[in-house]
Amino acid sequence: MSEVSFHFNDKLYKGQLGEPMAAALLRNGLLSITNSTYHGRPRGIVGLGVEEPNVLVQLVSGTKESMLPATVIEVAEGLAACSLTGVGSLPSSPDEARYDRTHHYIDTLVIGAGLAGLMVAGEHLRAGREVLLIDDQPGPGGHLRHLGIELPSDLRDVLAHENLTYLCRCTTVGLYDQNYVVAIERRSDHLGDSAPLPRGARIRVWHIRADWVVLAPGAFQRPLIFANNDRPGIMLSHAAATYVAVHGVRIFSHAVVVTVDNQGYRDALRLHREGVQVKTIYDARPSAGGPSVDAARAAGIPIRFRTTVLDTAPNSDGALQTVIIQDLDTNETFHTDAELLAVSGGWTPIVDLVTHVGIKPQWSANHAAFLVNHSTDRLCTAGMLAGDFGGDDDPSVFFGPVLDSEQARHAYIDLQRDTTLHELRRAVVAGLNSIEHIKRYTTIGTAHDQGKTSGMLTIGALCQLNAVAEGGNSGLSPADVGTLSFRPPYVPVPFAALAGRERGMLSDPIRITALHLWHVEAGAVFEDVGQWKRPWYFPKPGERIDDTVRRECVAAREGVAVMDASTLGKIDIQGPDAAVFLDRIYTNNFSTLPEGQCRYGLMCKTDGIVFDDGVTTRLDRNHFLMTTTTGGAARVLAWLEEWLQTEWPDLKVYCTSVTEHISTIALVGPKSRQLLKELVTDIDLSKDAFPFMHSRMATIDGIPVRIARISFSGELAFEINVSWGHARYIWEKLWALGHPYDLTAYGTETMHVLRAEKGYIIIGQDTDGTQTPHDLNMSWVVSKKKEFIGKRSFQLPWLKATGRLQLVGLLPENNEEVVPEGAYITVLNAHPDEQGKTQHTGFVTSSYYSPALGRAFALALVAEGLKRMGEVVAVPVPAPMTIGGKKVMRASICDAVFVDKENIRRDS
Amino acid sequence: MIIKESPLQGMNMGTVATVAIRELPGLHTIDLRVAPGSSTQAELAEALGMELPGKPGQTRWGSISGGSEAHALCLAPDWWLIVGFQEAAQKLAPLLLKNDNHFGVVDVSDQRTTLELEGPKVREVLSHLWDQDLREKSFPIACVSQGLMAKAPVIVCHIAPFRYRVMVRSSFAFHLWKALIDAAEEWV
Amino acid sequence: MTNTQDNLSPGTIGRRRAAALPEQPPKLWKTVKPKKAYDAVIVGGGGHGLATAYYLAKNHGLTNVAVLEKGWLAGGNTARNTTIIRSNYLWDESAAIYEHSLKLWETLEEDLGYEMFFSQRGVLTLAHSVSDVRSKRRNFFANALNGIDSEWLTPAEVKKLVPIINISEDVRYPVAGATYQPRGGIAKHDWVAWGFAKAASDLGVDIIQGTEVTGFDIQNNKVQGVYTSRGTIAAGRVGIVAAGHSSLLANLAGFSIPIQSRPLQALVSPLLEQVLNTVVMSSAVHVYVSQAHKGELVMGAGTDAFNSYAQRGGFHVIEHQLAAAVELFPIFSRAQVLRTWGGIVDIAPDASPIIGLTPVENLFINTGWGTGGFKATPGSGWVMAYTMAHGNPHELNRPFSLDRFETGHLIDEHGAAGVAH
Amino acid sequence: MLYIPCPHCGLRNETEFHYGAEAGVAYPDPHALTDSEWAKYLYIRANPKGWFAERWVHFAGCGRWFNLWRNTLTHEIGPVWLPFTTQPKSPNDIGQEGSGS
Repeated sequence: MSEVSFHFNDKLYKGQLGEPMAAALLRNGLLSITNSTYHGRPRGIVGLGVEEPNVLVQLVSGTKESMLPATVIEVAEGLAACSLTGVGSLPSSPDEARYDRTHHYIDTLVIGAGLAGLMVAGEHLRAGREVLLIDDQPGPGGHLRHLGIELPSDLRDVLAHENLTYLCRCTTVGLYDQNYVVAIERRSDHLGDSAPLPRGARIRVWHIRADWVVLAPGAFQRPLIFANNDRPGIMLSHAAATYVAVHGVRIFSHAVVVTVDNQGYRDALRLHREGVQVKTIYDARPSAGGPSVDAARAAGIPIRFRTTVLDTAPNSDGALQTVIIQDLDTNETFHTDAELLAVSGGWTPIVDLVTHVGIKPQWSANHAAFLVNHSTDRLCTAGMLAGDFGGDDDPSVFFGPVLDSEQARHAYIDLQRDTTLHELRRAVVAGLNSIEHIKRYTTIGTAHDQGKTSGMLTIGALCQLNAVAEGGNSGLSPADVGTLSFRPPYVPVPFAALAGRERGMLSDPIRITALHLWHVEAGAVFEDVGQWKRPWYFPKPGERIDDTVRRECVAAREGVAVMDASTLGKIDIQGPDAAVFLDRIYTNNFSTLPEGQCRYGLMCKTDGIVFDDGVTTRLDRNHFLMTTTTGGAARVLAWLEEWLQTEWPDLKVYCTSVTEHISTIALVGPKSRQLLKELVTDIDLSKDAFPFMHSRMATIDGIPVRIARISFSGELAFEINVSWGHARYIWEKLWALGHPYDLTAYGTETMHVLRAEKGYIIIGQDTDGTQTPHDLNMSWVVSKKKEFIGKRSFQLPWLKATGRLQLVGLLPENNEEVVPEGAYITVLNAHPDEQGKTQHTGFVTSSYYSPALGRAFALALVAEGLKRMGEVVAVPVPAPMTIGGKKVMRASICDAVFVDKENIRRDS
Repeated sequence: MIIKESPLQGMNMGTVATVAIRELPGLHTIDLRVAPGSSTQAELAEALGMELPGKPGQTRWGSISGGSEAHALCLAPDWWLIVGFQEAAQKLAPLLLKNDNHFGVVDVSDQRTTLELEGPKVREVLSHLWDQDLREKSFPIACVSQGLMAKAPVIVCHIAPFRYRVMVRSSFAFHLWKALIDAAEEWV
Repeated sequence: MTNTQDNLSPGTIGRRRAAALPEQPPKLWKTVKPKKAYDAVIVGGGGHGLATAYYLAKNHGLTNVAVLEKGWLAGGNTARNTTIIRSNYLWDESAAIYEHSLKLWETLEEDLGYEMFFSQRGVLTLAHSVSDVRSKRRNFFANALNGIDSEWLTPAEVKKLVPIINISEDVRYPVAGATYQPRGGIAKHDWVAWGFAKAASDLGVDIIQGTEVTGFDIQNNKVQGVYTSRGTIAAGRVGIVAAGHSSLLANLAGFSIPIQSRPLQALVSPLLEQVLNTVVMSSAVHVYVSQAHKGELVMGAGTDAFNSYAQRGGFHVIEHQLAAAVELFPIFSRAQVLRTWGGIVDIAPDASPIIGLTPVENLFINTGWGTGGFKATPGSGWVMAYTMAHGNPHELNRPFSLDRFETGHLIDEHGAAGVAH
Repeated sequence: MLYIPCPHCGLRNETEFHYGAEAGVAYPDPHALTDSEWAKYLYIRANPKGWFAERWVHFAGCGRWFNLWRNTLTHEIGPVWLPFTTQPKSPNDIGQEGSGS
């Protein structure tokens, strides 16, 4: 051990490297360290580890984590911290630390590197299993470390075994179904601020799946409930003895030990041996025996049975001065002075983890504790949790003396929440008898320590209340009350640790096409479409989005423009029954589709609601290539597979995703054929030889491509399909050839304008999961003859009811006024009713300015819209959607096709 | 013939002393679908001149014309990938014409790209992103497994001691590359 | 807290005390033994059941009423939710019933004479992409026509309202805008249930815990009473208001409902100095967070994918949730998860509730609130009480009848709601 | 994180699967059904507490659908079977021997 210096509340202290900050503070004489959360009473160290209810600190150095118990922080050079009053604060400076996650599979996971854990680990090693041993302490030994005892050699051998991996400072925070364990490894905090952060993470989250899980987490010592039981100087006896004996704390000259078991005697002896004068051991039991009791006697420590602590009195700075002892038979009291009151209220085994998976702890009167003696072929408990307390504890079920209402006001059950016996009694009087209700009424057990010490006291207090009410020792046993429910995590865990590396651009995949880098170089502004990055528009210097979109639209309608359509889902469908299959999936027919031709198709779910669309090409008799929406690709493939696998296994069809394999370039505009002719020379691209909705194989510089006359813009357009690896070459070549044509690249926004001008829908924009094909005025794509998925639902009353929203066009009266998308539509002069509600008659789904029309236009879903052509409706637009506050726009209902109704341009 | 561009353009980083990650661009791959144990499966194997591994998770190397080796991965009872076999599709084409045959064959060479990870720390690196059991006894050499790595769909092959291949959908390739570099931070 | 200067010294921290809660009333509800018969029995002692009992007594003079709870009062979803209250739903039918509920919230503390920390701190619903903005704006327009307070905020305005939020472009899904309902907020869940329980108890309603309904006494398709773990109790009408067990109870009564029960998790941090005074929701990246009165951050996560009655979910759901939260609020990086827990949510195919008649005469059901039940507590009880008193649905819950699944007239809140805490 | 036995790939984490709710609900002849029968097919699935025969698909793995007995109260996992094969008895009826997680 080497001496280091650290800051606490801005003062410099010396400490031993690696010792708990709590030990260093005590050795430096800090007894009163903080004030309690609500009552502002002085408080000091009580415990040894994560059960510490009082002294929570804020790290000022290093990672600046808040709300850490001083008992678990290891002292290191440069460490700086300050005390808290139960309320943490979040530093606004960026958290520079790294946090990550790892996945680990193991034969046997042993939780707890104490005696019990190490012994079971040894058994599993001998059985030829690989063992992962995790423990939250800086070193192995558990209890032995507190006693300052070396590990016996056989257990050192276990640790040294080649098939054992030991992780220290690794706290198990959750136990989940099928032996799934989550643990938090603090890898660098103990190095302090001066040491450079090691490579890798500050905190690593271990996700562990084990064939066998062994839980040997040990136990916490319990305090007792008595008046003014919260004063600095009142500590758990095991903690006090450890700080004195192991960490050389020399601030106590006189101690009083109050106990209900033999642990108190063992701790009294340790204090005694270190020169602390133990004035008396007050034991609630009528008598006690066993080695530790004999040893205490031999050491000359006075012992008084049937006595316990009733109350305490403070010195000038609020710390313990006087202990008031009560004789439990005569009820008479007497005083004795001490700086230390060491309390041993029995052990509370750590049942938290097992209860996470719903295993119920069992009350054992002999142990005065809830135990989990669980052993299946996959999960077992060991050590104190399983009832093996090792020593000769022989505890009595005793939680404190009977207190009057005045004493109860200062008898603390949950030190962190400042909740007292008084509040617990009020809860019971109020009619609350469930421990969960009492917890919620009093907030006991809801603080940072999650009731690690207060939970059992609450149960004890309830039993005592009941016993008093029943006038004697009859009444409730803790078994009847049951434990508080424990939930993960076992100790608090920083958000960032659980977030891990799923931060920034790694938080969700970014999907890109083969042409992405070109788009970036071309200065595209991107849009997130699901996980895809798609070019939204390609602004030239100084352009605003509207300028850009108008320029791109004009190019597509009057010249030639090009778009990367590679994100469309593509599914290769082949097999003798492919056509039959598609007939069942799509609302329209595909068995009638000639080879080498393409057809638009619409899919419904069984409920008759449209869920995807796209163009499917018949490559040959038994071979189709389906395209889906960008967002729908995975959904549709899963849909196809579900029907093939679970309903129609007789159909001979195989489906394969080729979304990435094939890149798709859409060449659009009156000059597209001219330009394409320069690129594709081995097939006839003329109108008659290559009509609309036909598909042809061709080659460009020896690269095989499939050209299809598909148009999502209503313009003369060609789709060039080429493998990912050749897409960039083709695009670049097209771009070079396109220069004389002023070839213009366009993005999704222009695509939306162009398709809307033709009344082509976008699933998810012009639909909201409630439209049938008929609602979309697409009955032309619904087969009357054949059966298909969803057809039956069209017969349901509501799906064929009048008054349904139907897709129509909207022309704003003001040519320049683009109505906002999502805006609702009312009849003219609609007024709010008395509840302030205004009847609406539909809403705007898509709305743009059309350079081709020279005006604004929109698509909308309007009640009975198809019957209301020409009707003028109102679109009330509240601030801030318009400049100058709320206004009502007017628009007339029209057909949804605005450009080239006769499809002359498309088919030219 | 114009050379294909791969999603990661042969990127590589790290060192085999700890872990090295590099792209293996342009591995020719076909997706093969056929009823397991059917006579058609046997015909396909014969036409390819290599055995198809029988169970999902198994792989098999087969030497093909030119002495080079092709890799057959079984992904599902009726689903295989044939990797590194340029002529595979042509060899199978005639069988498609026999109308009693039912099988699927699709060129998916560009659907995915392949990353190879090698070095003593390769498992530590993979374990940050891969939640499947990589222990030798669970995932020995010549095993293949599909799953999610950094939320990207991947196919992982155990090629040789401390050497794994990760086939990733091309659109996810750059994302996975960044995730792997990040996961390897401790070692390179 | 937005300045990059940390003042982590005792001078600025460590002095602050957590806001204390006022003392609870000395008496909540009477502990009684069940009578032989009641005019009405409500199966399920959660917030909705207790509210139903209260409004039966208050609005309809029906006081010979029992609430039967198999466990401890309000120990189900009422005790496990993230207490978000809002009414800015997309569809008119939803907006109407949630807005009615919100109006009841606004006078509930006076009405029940019970403090519940109902705090109208506003609810922000974030949008993260062009299409997300489109659908959230539609929501905003719909609310405007329905007379529901709703505002559209730009990222800059969002930042002004919630200074700790990260609106930078260099995150995976930047904030692109938000709807804001100023009247939305939170309340203290347990106290809400206890407030209803106390008020109902004061009006003569019997609140009976630890009593499980094991069956229904049905004759000629008419309910006569319930069989319970403490014997048979006759009842003129019976209401099933037991989120997390609706399907099981419906089956006991001999009919099926289109409900699936899923785990829904939430989590809470230790007490922290106030950094967040608004409720922030993002269905796109799964963040639902508020900072409660005492200072703890309360967050909702997503539902697990499978049916479960175990009241626990997978840890990966929590991790995913926190990754999103830290992206949105970098200051949360060092906040700690103190406790996670799970509830059972009953979800209907259209993510909307089912409230009304059942195939059995005088037997009524109230279920399917999914992840959004808490905010509906008063409104749900109000219309359920009306429905039970009149034997017919109130106009507000008529659209949410069981038979909408036969007409096909679903009220699909998936699109707008996401996980609608 | 459930550990689900894919009949083809072996034990895998829950996140590789999608849920398919109640098993064994066959696609009926839609036009042979009344509206309410059709609605029942569309919207009503079993939702029991305890052992449940349910569907899963290993979407991130082999992509195959299969059926599983799972206890919705304890999350124990029981026997697995493929579509169009006989459904094994509920672990309820055969005691615990069926639950092999």
